[in-house]
Amino acid sequence: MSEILDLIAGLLVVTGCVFVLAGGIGALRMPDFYTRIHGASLTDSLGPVLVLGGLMVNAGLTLISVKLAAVMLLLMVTSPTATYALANAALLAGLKPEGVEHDTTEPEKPA
Amino acid sequence: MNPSTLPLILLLPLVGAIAIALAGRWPNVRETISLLTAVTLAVLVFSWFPEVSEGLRPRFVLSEPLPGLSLAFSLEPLGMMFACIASFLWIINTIYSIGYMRGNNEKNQTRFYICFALAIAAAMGIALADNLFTLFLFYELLTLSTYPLVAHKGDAKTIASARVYLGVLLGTSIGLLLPAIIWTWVATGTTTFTLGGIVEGHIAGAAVGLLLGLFVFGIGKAAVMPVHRWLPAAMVAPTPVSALLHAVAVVKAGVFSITKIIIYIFGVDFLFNEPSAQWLQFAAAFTIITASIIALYQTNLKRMLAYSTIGQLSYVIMATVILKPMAEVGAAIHIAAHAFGKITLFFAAGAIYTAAHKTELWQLAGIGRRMPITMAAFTIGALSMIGVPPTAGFVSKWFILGGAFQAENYFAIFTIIASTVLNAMYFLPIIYFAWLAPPAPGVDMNHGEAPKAILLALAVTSTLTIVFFFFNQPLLDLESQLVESLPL
Amino acid sequence: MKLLGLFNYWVFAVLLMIGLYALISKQNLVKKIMALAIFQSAVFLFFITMSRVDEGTAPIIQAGVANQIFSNPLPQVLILTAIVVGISTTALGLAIVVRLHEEYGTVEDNEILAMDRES
Amino acid sequence: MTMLLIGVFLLSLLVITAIAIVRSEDLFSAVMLSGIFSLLMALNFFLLDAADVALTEAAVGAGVATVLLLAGLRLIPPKEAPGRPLRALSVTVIAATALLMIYASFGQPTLGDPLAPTQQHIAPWYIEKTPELIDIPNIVTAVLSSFRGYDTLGEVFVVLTAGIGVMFLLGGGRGKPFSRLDSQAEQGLSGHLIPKVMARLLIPFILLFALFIQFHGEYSPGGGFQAGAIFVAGIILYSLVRGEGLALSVIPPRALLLMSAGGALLFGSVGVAGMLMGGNFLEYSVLAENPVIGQHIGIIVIELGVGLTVTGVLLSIFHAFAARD
Amino acid sequence: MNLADHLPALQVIVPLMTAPLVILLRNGFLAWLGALLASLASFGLAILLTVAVLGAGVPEYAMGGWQPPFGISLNVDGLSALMLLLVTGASTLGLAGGRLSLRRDIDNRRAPMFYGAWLIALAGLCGIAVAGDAFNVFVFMEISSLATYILIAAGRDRRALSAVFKYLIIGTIGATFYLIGVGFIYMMTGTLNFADMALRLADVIETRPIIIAAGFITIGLALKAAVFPLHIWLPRAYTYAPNAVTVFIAACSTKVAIYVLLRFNYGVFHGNLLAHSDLFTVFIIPLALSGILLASAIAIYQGNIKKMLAFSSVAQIGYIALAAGLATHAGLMAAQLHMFNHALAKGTLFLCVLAFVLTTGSASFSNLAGIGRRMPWTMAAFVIAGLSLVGVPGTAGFVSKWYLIVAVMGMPGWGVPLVMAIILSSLLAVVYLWRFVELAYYGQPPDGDVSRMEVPLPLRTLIWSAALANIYFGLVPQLPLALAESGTTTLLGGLLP
Repeated sequence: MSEILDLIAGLLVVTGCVFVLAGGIGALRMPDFYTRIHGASLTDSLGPVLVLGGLMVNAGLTLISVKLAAVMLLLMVTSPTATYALANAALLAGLKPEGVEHDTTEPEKPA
Repeated sequence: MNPSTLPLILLLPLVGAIAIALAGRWPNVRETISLLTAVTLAVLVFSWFPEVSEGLRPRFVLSEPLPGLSLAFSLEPLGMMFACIASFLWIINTIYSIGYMRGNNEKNQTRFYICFALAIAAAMGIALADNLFTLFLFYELLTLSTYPLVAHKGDAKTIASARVYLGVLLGTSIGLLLPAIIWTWVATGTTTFTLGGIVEGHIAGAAVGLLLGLFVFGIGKAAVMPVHRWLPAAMVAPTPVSALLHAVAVVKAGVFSITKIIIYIFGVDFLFNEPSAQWLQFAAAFTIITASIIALYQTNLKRMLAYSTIGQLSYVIMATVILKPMAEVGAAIHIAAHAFGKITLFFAAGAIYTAAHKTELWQLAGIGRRMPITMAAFTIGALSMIGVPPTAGFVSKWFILGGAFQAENYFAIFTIIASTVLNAMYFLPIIYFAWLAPPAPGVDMNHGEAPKAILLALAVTSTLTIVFFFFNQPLLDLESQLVESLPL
Repeated sequence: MKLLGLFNYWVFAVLLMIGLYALISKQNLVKKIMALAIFQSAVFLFFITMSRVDEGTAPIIQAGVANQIFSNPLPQVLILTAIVVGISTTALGLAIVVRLHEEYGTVEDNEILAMDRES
Repeated sequence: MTMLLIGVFLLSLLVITAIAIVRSEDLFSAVMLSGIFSLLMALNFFLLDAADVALTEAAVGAGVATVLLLAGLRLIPPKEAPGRPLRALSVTVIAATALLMIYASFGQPTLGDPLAPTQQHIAPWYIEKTPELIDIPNIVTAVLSSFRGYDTLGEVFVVLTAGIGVMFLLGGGRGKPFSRLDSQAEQGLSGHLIPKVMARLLIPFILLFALFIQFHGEYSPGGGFQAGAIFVAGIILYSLVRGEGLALSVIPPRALLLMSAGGALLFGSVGVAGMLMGGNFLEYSVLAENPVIGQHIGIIVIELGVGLTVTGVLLSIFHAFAARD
Repeated sequence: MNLADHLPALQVIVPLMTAPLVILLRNGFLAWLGALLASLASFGLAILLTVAVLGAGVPEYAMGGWQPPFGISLNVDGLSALMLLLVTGASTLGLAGGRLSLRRDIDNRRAPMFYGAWLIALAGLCGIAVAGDAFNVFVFMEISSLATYILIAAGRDRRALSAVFKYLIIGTIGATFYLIGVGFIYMMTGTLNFADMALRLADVIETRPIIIAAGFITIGLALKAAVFPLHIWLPRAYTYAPNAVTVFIAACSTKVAIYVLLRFNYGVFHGNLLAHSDLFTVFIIPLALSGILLASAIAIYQGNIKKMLAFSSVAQIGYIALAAGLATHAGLMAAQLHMFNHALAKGTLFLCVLAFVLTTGSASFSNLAGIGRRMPWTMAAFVIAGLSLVGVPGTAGFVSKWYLIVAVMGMPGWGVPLVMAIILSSLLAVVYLWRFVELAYYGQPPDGDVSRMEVPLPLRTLIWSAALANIYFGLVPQLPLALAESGTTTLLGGLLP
């Protein structure tokens, strides 16, 4: 039984790492800023979630996994916000996406 | 008297100075105070005379800042004499300066009188010093308190000369005298003046000569060449100050210190048998001759007198380093004799300046008819400088020569003779022209005598110069104690 | 192995030197402040390295666990204090830089020096 | 061994980051890099079993320091003038220091050597005595606040001094303090929905966590200073999202000043209380009949003092920078 | 325990605890008053401590009741008492004399902050003087440094800011170096307590880390003490600080660094590191000498009285370092005496400068010409203190110079040239001081107006009492002598004859 759990945990962690790696490469290789943060956002959303999930499976139903859940929740809330703020700031700074002739993107007006 | 009253001698002029400062607003009060201070001080000092000549040596320790370094006072023949001369001449000098300062209505008179009093206090301190430390302290104080006097006029030229004055005196004292004192202290562990000296057995050989050199040139006030530059520079000062410098306090303090150091720090017979110390008399001789020759070429009266002083000071040093009892007495007495003679001369010069505003020698031709009293005094002073009886100068020269013969020191004898001739060569012509020659063309001659106060001072000093020739016994007795107490 | 054991100390030395170099040669005052921070945190690393013990844990006693090995608490305490000192210095320095910029209009050391000279 | 290798890896990253900080001409990126530098440093500390220090470094180095630098950069040009070539003086100094340190390192005990003098002399006493004398699990807190409480007092006053300094330099002088409060520009991100909501969600938790760190410091890593830093982080987030003015109306400057001074006074008065009750300065054992209880009281109170001062000072420093134009 | 046993702690916490109260005040005058009272109180405490030291001696004070080396201890000996007198005295002098000029320099709203910083600086310096623990010294060094930066930055001239930034950078480097040194020692001994260190170093003497530690500590503290080539921060910091602050820091801040230097090099290393005294001597004496001569020479060419005095401070620090470097009993005596006397003289001088600037508004020579005639009393005090600085007999300066020269004479071989150097620099001191004195008495005021304009009587009285202290301690130096004597014995601990 435990072997299976370990196997699942390992798989989750590894896939997580793969996503993080992909995100890293994306952040380096993508053509322009917006696509880059798109890549980068992967590293702090999906990647960690998988890794933490793996660890939770590994830990089983203990206090530790509760803590890990809390951490996961936090990450899922904060990192998209951070990415949003980043992109918005870039937009406010007037950074144009690659290959856009006439500017369709409008910075979100304050409500 | 109780030795603990010794510090009064210093305290009195200091109190006087403060009183003068407070009374600055009312000139009459101010000058009365300075005169009073002068008189009381003289009385106080002379009241010690009998005790000291009976052979007592009052001593008082004020404080001991560092172990072995104390602020202590004591009276012994040399110091007694110096104190007497300084305090007595100060009275006359005060009278004179009142006349002079008013006559030339100088400014900042209060500062002048304050510094004057401070200078006397310092001189008293030097006279009473019981050890090198105390001596050094008051030596510096004297320098600092006379600086404002020298710089009195306050214009650029005066300031420059005053800078020379301060630079030379302070530089030599800090640069040479202080190391000498420290050396003595480190070597012997004490700085107290002791009969027979303290260095014997601690320092020997060439080091003695070196130490002597540090002392002699460190005491720039003695104006042994080449540290004499300050004296001509100080001629910018008003005449009473020159008198103070030359006769009352400053240069006298210099030679007094050297004599005292040779007698009480080195010890006469120790030095006599120390070949490395012999260079000093050659230095003295050189100074005497050179100074006299330079004096020959001076055209300004006061500058000439200044160089004459330089020569006369080295007489004292010469006499001291003959290192024979008689010569030591001669040295001591010459301090007094020269004081009377030179103060007369300077008063005369000042009188001429006040009355006729003449400073150059050639202007003096025929002035004798206009200012007979002044010129008479001048003549007496000059004769005393040359050493013609019946003047004070003769007495001291007599003793010095006697000492030189005792020591069979023919070099010294020759030097003294030669310098006498030179003195005669630069003084006699002035006297001759002043009395007999017709006025030089273009010099206005319609002026009378100098103010009364000045004349009074002149009269007193010139009379003293004569009187000293006949009546010098008490001083001789006092100083011969010095000789008797000296281990021969 | 022994050499690896000294690696921390070398890093400490290297960081210290990087900080010092920047302090001396950089003209920008903000850069100087950052360099100061690097300089100080190198020392933190130095102390914390001292406190480590093999097989040790953080010096917090867990109930019921017997004879644990703890790493040395003392250097950690010292560094807690030192970190605080560091941030305080940074804050004060930054404030001075801001005022300097208001007074001189620049934060380059050499330019400020030049202005001082002529004034 | 693995730990050692991970350590080596992280340390190398540290060095690289440091070089990057020095080299980057854009000060903004330099600030970001220094934040990363602090995080890496914190990781290293954690690897070296220094949990409290790691927490502090993360909170202060990566958090507060970065925010302060950014706030400062708002007021000064963020570009560095082209650097000049390396100076001979600096190079020699560096080289000399370098050689010294490397030279010294070979005489030193290696990492984690249990026989090193540091592990022999005083530390064992702390580890051994803490349970019986003070009886709190976190030995670091014990040493920090009791055995070397005097240093901590000093630390508090260092912080206070920094606060005084910044308020003295920026609070007064040119223009009136916090002069931008009325201006519309300072509404922060309050117009943006997502950050606003998120902040509303997060801030309570942050503050809660701060309180946890504050009062749980005797049992787990943490204590007044870390708590203060985190608390400040929360408020700063608030003022970023809702604007300077609102944040200041929540905790007005005067209150901040009171907190700063009050915390320090609290700490000191505990020491004085020890004096009055017949002990030495900062001797908590006399605060209660049972010395151990006394220690607990003392530690809790002074940690509170530390927390107050740190919060007050760091916040007023942040406002002093953020509100200046 | 009665209050007397708490003296060492009170010495620190009285000013330290007053500071937060002061910054809460809203009124500049009240803040000043509070600071002055606290400073006076700590001055009184310092006097009590001195009496105790000269009497039965002060027992070690264990902070928090934890015995050293586990807790932090406070130790007070003659040397500490000397430093305490200096620090508290200087602070009181600066606060009492600086009221008027500070009111001009610092606007009422920021005043409480300023006086709070002043008290914290005072407390920090006191803390260093009583500390018996190496790291505690670091903490209080930082407290005092940070506070001092604030005080200097309060100067009205914008150059104060650039000066203080330089000071901040260099001071922090110095402190960090010191910390590194302490770290190395801790690494090899496992302790931070001075006394314990001295004991435990015996096992690890001559190991590389200890030698490096000695190097780091010496250089770090030399940076803070502005020993000659590391003095670059000092002149401008002193010049552009508010005058009252200059009175305070010029008298004591650098001295405290030297104090720690002495503690370490003699209390801890000396006798453990066998060759150490020689290393230290060889390292410090050339620096000290060049400092004495060059700084005095530079001082001659200054056109600003404060800058001139600042450079003279660098030279005087050279004297202290020189004396300390001799590593002999006489040398240490001289060093401590000179700390005391120089602080006395410099405090008085800067107080006079404060008075000048108060009336004329600037410290440049051109502006101060003829000031001697306009402010005769203040100028007279200036001259007295100046003489003490030169070392004229009868003033305090002479005592320490005498000791210094005697100590130097004791050095085999070095003696004569060193004496020459000292004498030469004294002459240089005469030159640069006289340049000003002459200008002050005979120069023409810029606006030709020579009417009297003295500072108010209280300030004049203060100045004069400071000046008279210079003379008093020149004639009756028993107090500093006794303190230095006991300090020397504790420093050398009978290691040297």
